[in-house]
Amino acid sequence: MSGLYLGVASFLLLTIVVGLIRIVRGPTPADRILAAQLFGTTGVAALLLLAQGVSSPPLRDVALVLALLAAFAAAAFVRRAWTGGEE
Amino acid sequence: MSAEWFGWIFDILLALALPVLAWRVLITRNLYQAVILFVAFGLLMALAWVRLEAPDVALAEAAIGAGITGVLFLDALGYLRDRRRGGEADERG
Amino acid sequence: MRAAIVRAGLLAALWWVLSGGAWSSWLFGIPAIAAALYLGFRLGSGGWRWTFAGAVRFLPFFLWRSLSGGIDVAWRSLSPSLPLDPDLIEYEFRLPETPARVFMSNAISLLPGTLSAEYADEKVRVHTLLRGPGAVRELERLEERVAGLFGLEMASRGDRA
Amino acid sequence: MTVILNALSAALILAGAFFFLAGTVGLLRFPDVYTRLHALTKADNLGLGLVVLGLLLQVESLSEGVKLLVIWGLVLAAGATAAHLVARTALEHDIRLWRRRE
Repeated sequence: MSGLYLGVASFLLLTIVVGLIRIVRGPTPADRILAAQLFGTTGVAALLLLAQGVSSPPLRDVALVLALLAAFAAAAFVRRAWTGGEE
Repeated sequence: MSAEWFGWIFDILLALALPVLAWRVLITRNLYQAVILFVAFGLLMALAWVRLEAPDVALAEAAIGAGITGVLFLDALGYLRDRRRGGEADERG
Repeated sequence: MRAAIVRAGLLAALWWVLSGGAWSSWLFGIPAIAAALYLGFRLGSGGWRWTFAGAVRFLPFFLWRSLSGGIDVAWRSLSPSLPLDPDLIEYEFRLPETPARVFMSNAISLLPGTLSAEYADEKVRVHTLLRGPGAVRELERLEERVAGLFGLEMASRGDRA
Repeated sequence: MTVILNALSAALILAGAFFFLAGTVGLLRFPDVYTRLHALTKADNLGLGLVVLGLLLQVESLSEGVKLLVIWGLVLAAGATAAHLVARTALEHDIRLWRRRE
């Protein structure tokens, strides 16, 4: 089973890395902050799978922190930093 | 297909993505984009600490490296923008 | 007072889960629970009175709809012709209370083809993936279930086109 | 028994991976930020839900299972709220939505 967990975790890491193209491309600031969304869910899933795959329960806490931080990053971005539609 | 094999794939992906991302953070002109890439780098770095069997460091990296630093950077950018706008208003007035 | 005890019990259960049940963790857990209780009442998050029967009906509905929401969007993103025809609509709430409305506008984004884009007191603006009456029907069904969940009577809407 | 459980768990996790793939494809292919939000919010949350269900079949203690469910619920609530915030701010900044006929 642990081969499956690590395999799917690798696959999820790949979808994250490919998704980063969208941050680089933009074009609007809104498109860039979608990365927080991507990490919040995909990163959490990858960490939970790793936790099971290498049987290390503390990794679930890392997943929990990741979930919280992604939400914070999105909120901070729209509240503070977003200047408008320009590049 | 053993777990070890997939572990290798995961590590190689990380090892390729991290330097590319670090390079992009450094060369990106648009500061907002650079901050978001920096946060992304921090999160991937947290995954790297996980693979190095240091979940406590991973936790600190995610919370401090990506989270708090990222939010502070975003706030600083917002502050810079406000000041720049304030300056323009002063010149006009 | 009773609400405070129930809430403290829930928070303690949450702490037990998060800390993995280690005894020494309560040294930090008890102050954290006290702080959470204080903040909760200070910020006035009251009025979340849901009914058990409503929850039993809401949960399967919500899980089923978000399952079809995921399948729907997955099919659209993988289909070569990109079958999208987005639109922005306004939906007027029939729910009488604010907490239920906020809850509903969050749930909207997980349903098939709808994304809540702006929330004002009486209505919500919803971005839809597909033009047409399907989205409104989806929202009406959700609103009925949310009303059931919170045990609320909905205002009647006589002449809605 | 364990064999059936393992197979079911593996099927759920693989199904979850499929929805993550669909979410990323949507993120890259969809034409504007609103439609991309649809793709990420719905597909990724469903993917995480399926992965969590698959892992739930393997848990060894009650608190472990509840923790998985708490994480899922948290991501669900945070994801829906963040999607709403981003969409609302995009509207405020007059980011036009893509339409089929224009």
